[in-house]
Amino acid sequence: MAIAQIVEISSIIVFFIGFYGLITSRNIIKSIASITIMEMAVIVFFLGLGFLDGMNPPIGAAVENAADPLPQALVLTAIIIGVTVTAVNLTMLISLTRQIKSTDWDNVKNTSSE
Amino acid sequence: MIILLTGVWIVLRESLTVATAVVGLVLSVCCVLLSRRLIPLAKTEPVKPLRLLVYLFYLLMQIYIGGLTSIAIVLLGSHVEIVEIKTQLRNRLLRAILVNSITLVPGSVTLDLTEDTITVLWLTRKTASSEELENADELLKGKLERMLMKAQK
Amino acid sequence: MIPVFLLLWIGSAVLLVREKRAVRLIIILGVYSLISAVCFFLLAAPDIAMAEVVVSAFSTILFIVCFEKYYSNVAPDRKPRRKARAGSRLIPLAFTVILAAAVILLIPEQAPPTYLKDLYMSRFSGEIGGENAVTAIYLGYRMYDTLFEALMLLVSIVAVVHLSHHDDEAVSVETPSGVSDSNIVGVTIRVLCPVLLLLSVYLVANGHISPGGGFHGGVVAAAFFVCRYMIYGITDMRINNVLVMEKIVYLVIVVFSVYFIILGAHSYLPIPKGIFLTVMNLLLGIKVACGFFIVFYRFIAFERR
Amino acid sequence: MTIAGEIIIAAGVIFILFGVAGLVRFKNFYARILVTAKIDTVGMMTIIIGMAVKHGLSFFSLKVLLLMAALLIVNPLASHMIARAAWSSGYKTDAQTGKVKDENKDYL
Repeated sequence: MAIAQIVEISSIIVFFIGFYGLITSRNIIKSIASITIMEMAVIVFFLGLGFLDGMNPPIGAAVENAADPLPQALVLTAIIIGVTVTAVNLTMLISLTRQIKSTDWDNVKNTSSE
Repeated sequence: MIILLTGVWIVLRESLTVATAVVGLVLSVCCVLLSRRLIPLAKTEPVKPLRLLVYLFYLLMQIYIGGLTSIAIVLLGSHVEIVEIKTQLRNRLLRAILVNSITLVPGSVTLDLTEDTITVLWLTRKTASSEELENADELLKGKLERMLMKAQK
Repeated sequence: MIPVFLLLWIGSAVLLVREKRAVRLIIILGVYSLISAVCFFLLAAPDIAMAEVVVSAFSTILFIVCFEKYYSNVAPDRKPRRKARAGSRLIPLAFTVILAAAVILLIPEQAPPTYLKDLYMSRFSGEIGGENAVTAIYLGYRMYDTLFEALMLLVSIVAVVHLSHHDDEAVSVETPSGVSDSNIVGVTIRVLCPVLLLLSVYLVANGHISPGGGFHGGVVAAAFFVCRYMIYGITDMRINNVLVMEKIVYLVIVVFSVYFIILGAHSYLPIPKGIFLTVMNLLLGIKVACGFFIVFYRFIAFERR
Repeated sequence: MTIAGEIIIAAGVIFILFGVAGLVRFKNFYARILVTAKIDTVGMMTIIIGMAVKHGLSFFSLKVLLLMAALLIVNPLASHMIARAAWSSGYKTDAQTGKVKDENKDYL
């Protein structure tokens, strides 16, 4: 059970915890929060790939046993986009609560059906 | 203020060469100017920096004493009081420092600062007898304020 | 050390999913992002940890503002929620557990090949310059996805601006949520703000040497404007020129990177390689700073229609 | 040098332990904020000084001390603002009303 396996498994577990939160959340803010959880889980999974214990950060050209800089560069943009997506979600939530006066998924369904 | 910022820059760059010092100086000057333009700071009276350093060390000691007392408070149980105390300080910067240090010194969190009264949330022993309320300000900020008064130009 | 924090991380995720009240949900989300930032650091990724810390602070602010705005609308009808039958919890739980087990079985046993990593690590300082491999990669080798990522940022900013309606005149004077500005806060923040600016310049300036870079510097600069809001409220924020500036900066980024990377300007231009990285970081920083400032401003100034 | 640093860091951790104990022990919001704000600052400071001592005089410890200065400025400001917000929004302590007002329960 190398450290990489532990990291990957735990990130998958957290991903599905977020997934569960997304499914069963009645409050819209909770579903937005669980989306953020899933994002973080994916990011940790990326960093966990090929990670050996005692790796040091890829700063400096001649550092030995450096962690893989490739997924890190990829993930860095993912975090920033994650926040902007959350911001868009929250804006939609505010406009939604103006109409239906409640933050419950059930009420959303009723209004749309009329 | 600018000297402080250059010091911060040198520490951040982790290299004590003349080049970083100069760059730091230039950068901190434009940082201060930009923040002055965006957040105009009302004119504050000059302050003797040396005195502030002595005050800083005294504050650190006070914090540790306070830390221990609030551990005692945690164990013994406490009684929460809201107290108004007077202050003679006029300099805005010094008043802010005083208020922050009152919050830092355990046992009290400041709630409001009007012209001369500071309302403080105060944690006392089980029963807060009335005479204790009178000399509350002495207990809370006695020495701190005296040192700050000296710091005023 | 890593398993300890991973357990903590899983724990906070479970806590968050089980939490019912929105107020506590937001706080636990903040704790969750902080713990995940520590996990990033332990996984030898300081760049990502710093970005995560800065960004989670920002998203917590957005959550709180959103909570404050919608909480005032939501009439606390608190109609009695139908008692969720025990069964209704089990089915989704069982579903997710099966999915999780399936995916866990699919993890590749052997470690991924590392020849690409060695390739990058050996050549990056020679070709792109600078010591920070991560910055070298996302500004040098993988310039395309940074370009499109900046475009994505632009598009989502436009979406936020479009979705949040507010009429400018109404937003004349609104001090932050009623807590009158006891000048303690004002003075302390005025003292703190230059340091914040200096920090963001430091992050941008040597993004290619120590961990840091355009993104981090940008978000810290946006935090500077948040502090400014704490003192002044929304009185005199002019937003349209910030919008225009962001578009221009993006254009400059595209032109600059195309000229440098695709045309291979490194070969015949005498300027040292580091300059290109710093300039790119600077442009990205400005763009991210404007973007987040606009998002924050739109959130605060979200008026009733 | 490093042993001294380790001891100081341990002392800091114990401080924070007390802070958490205080947090758990008090139900009243005001008592909680008083205790936690203090002990956290003191505990964090001890840990930071411990780290500085452990690394001796180097740029790293200077950076850490810079962190401590930031902590000293921001922490009281934060607790001040929180307490002030609660106080100005009419959150009564149990001393005045005997029990936490019900409308506050709805918030927390």
